[in-house]
Amino acid sequence: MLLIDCPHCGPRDEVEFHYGGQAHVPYPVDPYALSDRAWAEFLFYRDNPRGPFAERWVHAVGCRKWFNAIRDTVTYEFLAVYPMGSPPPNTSTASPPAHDSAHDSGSDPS
Amino acid sequence: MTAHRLTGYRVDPDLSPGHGIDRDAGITVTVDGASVPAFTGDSIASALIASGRLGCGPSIHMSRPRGILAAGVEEPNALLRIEARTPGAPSESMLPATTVDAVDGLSAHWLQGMGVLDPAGDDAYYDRKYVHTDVLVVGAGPAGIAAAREASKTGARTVLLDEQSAPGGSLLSGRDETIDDTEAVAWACAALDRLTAQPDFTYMRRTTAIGSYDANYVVAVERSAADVAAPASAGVARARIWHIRAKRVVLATGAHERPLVFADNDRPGIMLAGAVRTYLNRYAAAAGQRIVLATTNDSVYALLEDLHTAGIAVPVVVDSRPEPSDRARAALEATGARGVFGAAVVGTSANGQADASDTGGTADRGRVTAVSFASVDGSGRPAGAVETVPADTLAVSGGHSPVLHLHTQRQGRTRWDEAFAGFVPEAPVSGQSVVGSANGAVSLGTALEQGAHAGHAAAAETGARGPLVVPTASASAPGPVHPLWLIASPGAPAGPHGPTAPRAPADSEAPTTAQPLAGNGTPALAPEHWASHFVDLQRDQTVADVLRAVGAGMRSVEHIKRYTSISTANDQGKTSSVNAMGVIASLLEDADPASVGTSTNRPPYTPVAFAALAGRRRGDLYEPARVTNIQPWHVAHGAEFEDVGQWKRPRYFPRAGEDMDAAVLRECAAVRTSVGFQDASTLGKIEIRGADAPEFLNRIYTNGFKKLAVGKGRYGLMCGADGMLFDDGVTMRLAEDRFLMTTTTGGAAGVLDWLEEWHQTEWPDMDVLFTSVTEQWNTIAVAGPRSRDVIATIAPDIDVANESFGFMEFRETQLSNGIPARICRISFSGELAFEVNVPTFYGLAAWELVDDTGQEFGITPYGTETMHVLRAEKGLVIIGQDTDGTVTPQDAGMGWAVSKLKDFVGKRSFQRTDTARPDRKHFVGVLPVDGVTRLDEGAQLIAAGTPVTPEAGPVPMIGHVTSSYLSAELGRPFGLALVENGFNRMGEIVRSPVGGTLVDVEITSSVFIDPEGKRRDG
Amino acid sequence: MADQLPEHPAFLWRNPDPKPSYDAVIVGGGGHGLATAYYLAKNHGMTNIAILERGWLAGGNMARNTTIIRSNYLWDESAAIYEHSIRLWEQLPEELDYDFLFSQRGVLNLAHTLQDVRESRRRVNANQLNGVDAEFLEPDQVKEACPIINVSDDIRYPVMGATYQPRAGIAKHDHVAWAFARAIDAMGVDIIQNCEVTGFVKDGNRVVGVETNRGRIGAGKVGLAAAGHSSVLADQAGFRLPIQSRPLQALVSELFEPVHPTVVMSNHVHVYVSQAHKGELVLGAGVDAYNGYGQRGGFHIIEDQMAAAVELFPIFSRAHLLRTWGGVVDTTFDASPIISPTPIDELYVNCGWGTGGFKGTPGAGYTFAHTIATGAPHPLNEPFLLDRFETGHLIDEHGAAGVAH
Amino acid sequence: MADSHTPTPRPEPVHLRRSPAHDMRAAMEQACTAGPHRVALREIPFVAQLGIRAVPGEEAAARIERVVGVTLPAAVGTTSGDPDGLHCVWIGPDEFLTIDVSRTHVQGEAEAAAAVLDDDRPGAGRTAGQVVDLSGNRTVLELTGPSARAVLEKGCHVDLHPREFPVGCAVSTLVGPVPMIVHRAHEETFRLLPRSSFAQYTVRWLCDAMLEFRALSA
Ligand SMILES: Cc1cc2nc3c(=O)[nH]c(=O)nc-3n(C[C@H](O)[C@H](O)[C@H](O)COP(=O)(O)OP(=O)(O)OC[C@H]3O[C@@H](n4cnc5c(N)ncnc54)[C@H](O)[C@@H]3O)c2cc1C
Ligand SMILES: NC(=O)c1ccc[n+]([C@@H]2O[C@H](COP(=O)([O-])OP(=O)(O)OC[C@H]3O[C@@H](n4cnc5c(N)ncnc54)[C@H](O)[C@@H]3O)[C@@H](O)[C@H]2O)c1
Ligand SMILES: Cc1cc2nc3c(=O)[nH]c(=O)nc-3n(C[C@H](O)[C@H](O)[C@H](O)COP(=O)(O)O)c2cc1C
Ligand SMILES: [Zn+2]
Repeated sequence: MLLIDCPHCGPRDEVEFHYGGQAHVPYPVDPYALSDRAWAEFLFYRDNPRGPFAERWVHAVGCRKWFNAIRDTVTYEFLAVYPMGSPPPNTSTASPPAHDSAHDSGSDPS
Repeated sequence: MTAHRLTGYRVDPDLSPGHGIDRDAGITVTVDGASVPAFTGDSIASALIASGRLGCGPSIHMSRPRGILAAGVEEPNALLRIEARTPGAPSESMLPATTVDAVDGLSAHWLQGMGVLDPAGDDAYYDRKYVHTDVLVVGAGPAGIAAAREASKTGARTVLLDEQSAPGGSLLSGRDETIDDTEAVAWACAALDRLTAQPDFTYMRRTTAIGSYDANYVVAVERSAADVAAPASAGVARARIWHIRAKRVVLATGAHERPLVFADNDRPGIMLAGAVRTYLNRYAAAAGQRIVLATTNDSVYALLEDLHTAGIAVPVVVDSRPEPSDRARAALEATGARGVFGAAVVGTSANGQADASDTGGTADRGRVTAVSFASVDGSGRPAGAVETVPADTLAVSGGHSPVLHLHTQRQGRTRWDEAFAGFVPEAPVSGQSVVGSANGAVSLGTALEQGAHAGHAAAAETGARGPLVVPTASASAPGPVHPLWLIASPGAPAGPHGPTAPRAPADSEAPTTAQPLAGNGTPALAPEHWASHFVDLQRDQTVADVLRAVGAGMRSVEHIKRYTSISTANDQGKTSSVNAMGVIASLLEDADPASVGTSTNRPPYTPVAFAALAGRRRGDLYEPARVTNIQPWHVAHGAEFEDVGQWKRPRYFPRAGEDMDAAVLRECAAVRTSVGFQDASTLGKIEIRGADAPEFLNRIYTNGFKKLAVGKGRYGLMCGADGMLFDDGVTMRLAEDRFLMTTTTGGAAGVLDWLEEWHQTEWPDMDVLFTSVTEQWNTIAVAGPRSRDVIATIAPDIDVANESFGFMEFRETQLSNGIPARICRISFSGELAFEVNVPTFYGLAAWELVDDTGQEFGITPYGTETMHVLRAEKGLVIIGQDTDGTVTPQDAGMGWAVSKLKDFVGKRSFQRTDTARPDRKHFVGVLPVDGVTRLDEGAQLIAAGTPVTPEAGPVPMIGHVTSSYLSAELGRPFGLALVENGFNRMGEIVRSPVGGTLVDVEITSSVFIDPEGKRRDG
Repeated sequence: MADQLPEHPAFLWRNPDPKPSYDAVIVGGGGHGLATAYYLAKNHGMTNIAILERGWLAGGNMARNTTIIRSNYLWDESAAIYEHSIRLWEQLPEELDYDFLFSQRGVLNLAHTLQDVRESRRRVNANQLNGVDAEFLEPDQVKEACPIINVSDDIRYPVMGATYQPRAGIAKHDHVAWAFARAIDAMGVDIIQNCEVTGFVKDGNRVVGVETNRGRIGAGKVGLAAAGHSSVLADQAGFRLPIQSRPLQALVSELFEPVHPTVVMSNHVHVYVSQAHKGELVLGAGVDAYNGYGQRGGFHIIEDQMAAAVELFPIFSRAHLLRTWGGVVDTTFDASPIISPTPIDELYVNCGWGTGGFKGTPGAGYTFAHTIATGAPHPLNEPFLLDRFETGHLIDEHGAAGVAH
Repeated sequence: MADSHTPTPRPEPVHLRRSPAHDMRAAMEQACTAGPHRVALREIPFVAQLGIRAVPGEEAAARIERVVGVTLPAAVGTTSGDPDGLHCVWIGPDEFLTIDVSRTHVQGEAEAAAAVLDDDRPGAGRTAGQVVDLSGNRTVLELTGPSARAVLEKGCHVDLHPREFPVGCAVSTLVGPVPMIVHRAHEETFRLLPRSSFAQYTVRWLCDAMLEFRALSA
């Protein structure tokens, strides 16, 4: 149960939110100027990094507002939360690097 | 029952404190039919031991006799099935006898490693709770209590939980410890008494933290005292799942003791030393009368002293360490017991099979009768003469494994601590601390000190401060630990150590023979010499099994776990996984324990009943059923309901003797010939306001909305960005800048989210706002040629004539009885029809008014099924039934609603090669040529002449039937379909396989009645 | 007393050091990577190849899945590849000489709403024409096929029917992996564990090797079969994939004497369950909402699932949740896989199997091997190329949008 | 012509109103318990409620505040006004709900209030914003007694401890599976505002959750 710090409501449990996938993927200014390939990129291709990821959430049962977050997809830790329309803050120094493994068990380190 | 030489017995009060039992409250439990006396406070296991019955069900695969090994959740052997305590309730399997409280009258049976599921449903009450705290302390042993005390006194909200029924943790197992000069258990109880008097302190007994999740979210299971005693009254939860969000977490979860791996180490009577001590001191239950102790560390010496005090003979203490520690020396001196150092147990003798007349079951079958030991060399190989002493019990301690499940569940790292010989936290998880035995603290003093500091610091980190007081206890310096991972049997041809040690085949070589460990010229290790060295008792897995896995080429502990199934049973390897690691490290040359590691811990820490986790989400409460204000009328009038999203909608209203077809034909006929009415309140409704609202709608809908006149409505289509239809509905313009959008019932929430998403994330500067008003309004559809008559009567203030109240217009008015209403002329059936919208409070009254008024025309209530037929006869699409996420508006024959002039969400996608194809699947009508066969919804269509034989392979399909009904109006069955290039196949006869035969089907227009739309105006 | 599972062969695979180069390198030692290597060797004569696995062999989703095997998919393209896969499953135990407990005990997909029923019938009808064994069962027939299901209509979402595929079933996941591993090891394929690919060596637009934590390894061809981690590798190689990696959880109970004869799936209430060979109940949960590589998810997902399980199977009430875990599944927009060349020459990708690729293991390996060996897709994976996202010819296996009225 | 006929408004037929939890009255009464673990549940029917969309500080907000007679609360969790009369709940930075539990809704009041946004007096003019009648959209359930918080804690993820959730606090959240507004009107009084279609389920859920306190009191 992630604890998500809604910029308007403060920390609330994950069940109050909906996930919105990658942040900063604007609707193309002129979709008709795009090749089919580029349009497909807009429709279906999203970053999927292992580590910090700028993504969108909406506080669905709370204030109903969309916002952005940077979350580490390995540790699930939120590194930043920021409003829609703002550029991603620099989080590289904000928190320790994500460490991988549960313990030295020789298991898949993720 | 033949008399046994019962070995275990209840110890007199002057010889044992028996902290945990109430000797005045005698009760009886029944195990495998034998009645067992017990005291309140006993576990089933302690009652059995006190009765000299420590034998349990045999082992799962090999059927070897087994006995109780442990005294807590780590028990691998003694699994019970508990009979239901109330008639009709289910029995429950796979409960360790060590964790089940003895309750008067309880009856249980031993299991052989496998449970039996009881088909009886479980009507017990289960509950869930969400709480928040500043500090959560898991484990109410000395470390946990010290932590809770320091945290709570600062005023910080503090929750302390422990799986045990009493506070004290390991203190309950002891007898001579003191804390702050008070007897330790009394100290614990007094501390808890003071704490529970604090306002923001909560102590939960019988509560196990089973999982630790992100941001200090800990899930715990509280078992009511009546858990197995059952007959709880309504509302008294048998178990309650706590969801605890904590600012800080202190883990004080203690440590589990490890057994030793030697030949026949699984015999009844071989027990963990700590457990023997727990039984003795907490339950006043002596496990035996002659108890040999075998150890790798100092912990058994307290047991030695306690046994001595209780008058129980200890023939010898076998200690792997070459030299006695100070602690060992002192205890041996004080008790006069014999200690043998640098030695290990190498085998045991046992009772023969129990005689056939032994209806008392398994009490002594296979029980230890003698213990053999020998000195061992540096790596644990027997090096000297073997000595055998008679004994009925062997208490072993192979070291301790800190309980770090909750730590590692949060990706906390561990490191191998050589001195402690166990995995300890490398560093706590952020926002947490680990204290006491769980942190490798060996002495009581250290445990208290770590606990107190952690509790104090945790509170301080939440902003609460207080003075720090560390409870004191006599601290003795811990002696060394000398782990033994496996102990060869004397006389075995070769052990896995020493000069003739076998080894796993070199990594790159495949063995040349079938013998796995015959690599490199070394003599084969005979697995049979290792076939009774048990590593995982519950899974019946031995060193020989590990040898096989390693021999097969497996190196990772995760592979060996899966090859052997070690640590995958009920106990999840609590006593076996570190031993397995030790064995593997010994077999793989050069491997040190740390690099082998253990397999991953996963939640839950201990097993939890499914029903407890389901909680109150059962039956009626499983998921909300949403209903309209008119629902009571529907129920009273015998409606059959359909689930649409979370809503319950009337599907049809059967009259006596009618099946669905009859009812629907009747309802349809009523609408086509006179008038019917339907509760359409479930449609989503969104009120939209803003100067940019028209432009916004233009971007969202495929068709134009800017020019829609105030007072009028328009049907609109929405597509996803991929161009596929995703919702539809009528939107009315209430004012220049105000619209009321309707959506499908199931789509309502999704559409509102969709609008908000585009507004907030793409076009935040647009002046437009959305508010859901779905439940503000009840909507009553009144349809059929006589609907105008009904409306004219109920809404006397408006002129309902066609010329003055046109199609897709609406009027605000008051109904004849004064109810405020907004009436629209909308049709989803092709008939003249109206929708009467009234504020929710008046929904039922308005419905009844329509009903009363319509009586003279035989007004008929109809449900969703009739609505489906009516719209299908008109060729109107139902999104989600006739479409499936792959259908564009053009495919659905609604190209007319796709604007050529403006851009809208999804439009660009129509230009893609596949989406632009002219021969996509099109929405058409289908008529079975014989005029009588009703096609299946979901029936596939194939071109005429297509062979349908298994030999011909997959049969090419050209489409499928999306909707299919009997039509009262057409007097025949008909359907709608998506068919490849369907618009260009009008009149073509295709075929549909129906129940083994092929039916000829004509492709037609999707509009079956009134293509000119004349009925719409009445 | 419980029967023990069949003994494993005494020898499975070597643990060689990597050679400087191979004709082909497969990245990812899950089921798909193993099967790909197997068919490369068997069908295309390529044995100078290696599988590179960052952790322990088959320790990814292969170790975590609920092992359901079926081919009753809606669209022709899917039915074809999954049915091909089932046919391979049917012959593999003998071919690999390894009893991996493939048990064709049938799979029920429950319908709980009218819309479910319509979709189910549509799928069954399509399956039958596609040569996939499938039938629609009414509730009383469901009860017959699986007597422990609660088919009474006084529950929130009563069972209104089910699709049934008798040839569907389960197999023991680890054993499947080891069966392939043993076979390819014997054919000379190198299985290299604890070897993480960290980059790609390119000559112009052509891949010629990989960088790993165990050094550079040359390769004539490279096939990615890294499931949830495919995007990470694609990033390193310099192209994008239309997938998102999500946590998917599953759980087991302790062992019980057999009560559950088949496999039951319900999309509507999100539960799927079988009783595995040892006797444990194996249940799959819903996908967690967010992208995640953590191999773990939220407990509320498990609780939801327990509620659904107890509603449908009252007999499970006093079974115990023993262990939960998560995998990293690679989801696509249309819930169909990608088996395709990539924008980089001689680099191929097999991914996007999401929550359902165990069943596809042999089929994926078969077609991916063909694609790698010949440079062109096999007819069975022709529809599953990356270009479908451009043309719009998606193969949407989500089922209908779930909207009605 | 019929169109020119302006009907005289009839009085609102309040006797015809029916609240969403109407059928659950008996269940609610039965679920109430007395004694130290007391907890009681009732519906306050037909309460006047307005949905408001405006940004505090902006012109629309000022107009709405004037016409509705309550200031919009400034931050999450807060309410303004009189908990036993007209008050206003913060839902989002530009979304509010006014509730007057002291009286029942009067038809037309929302429309009248909404008109301030379309003020046609000179110099005024249209502003952005929205006022919508939501009197029937949600119903008001009132849970009272020393055990009220414990009942809610069976399904509410939000911290209800008085330190975190004092009197006057209100949030939009979930109770069990139902989205609703939870408002602490007094120390031991919580008002719950689920959507009307969820009212029956919510009452059933709450009554079931109250059983424990019946058992404790017995
Ligand atoms: C809980 C759960 C339940 C499921 N249930 C089912 C089911 O019932 N039926 C079904 O058909 N499917 C099911 N699936 C899906 C199925 O498990 C997957 O689709 C399938 O296993 C994916 O293929 P794979 O076996 O090759 O993947 P994996 O086993 O994940 O193999 C990928 C491998 O690539 C390795 N790798 C990643 N990055 C690198 C790198 N840089 N270098 C080297 N190696 C790397 C990984 O370590 C991993 O071992 C389920 C999945 C989960 C998680
Ligand atoms: N060598 C050793 O490590 C060793 C051996 C035996 C005893 N000791 C002694 O043990 C004491 C340590 O005290 P402590 O407080 O650290 O541990 P403890 O064992 O006294 O207490 C731990 C408590 O936590 C409970 N617990 C564990 N996991 C739990 C969970 N998930 N949920 C709920 N409860 C859970 C246990 O039931 C137990 O009551 C010291 O006195 C020490 O001398 C140490
Ligand atoms: C089909 C199947 C059956 C399983 N049965 C058991 C079991 O009986 N006992 C057990 O402890 N784990 C069982 N597991 C879970 C594994 O122990 C383990 O959790 C899983 O492979 C994921 O690995 P990890 O937890 O080490 O990350 C099973 C897993 C699968 C896929
Ligand atoms: Zn918010």
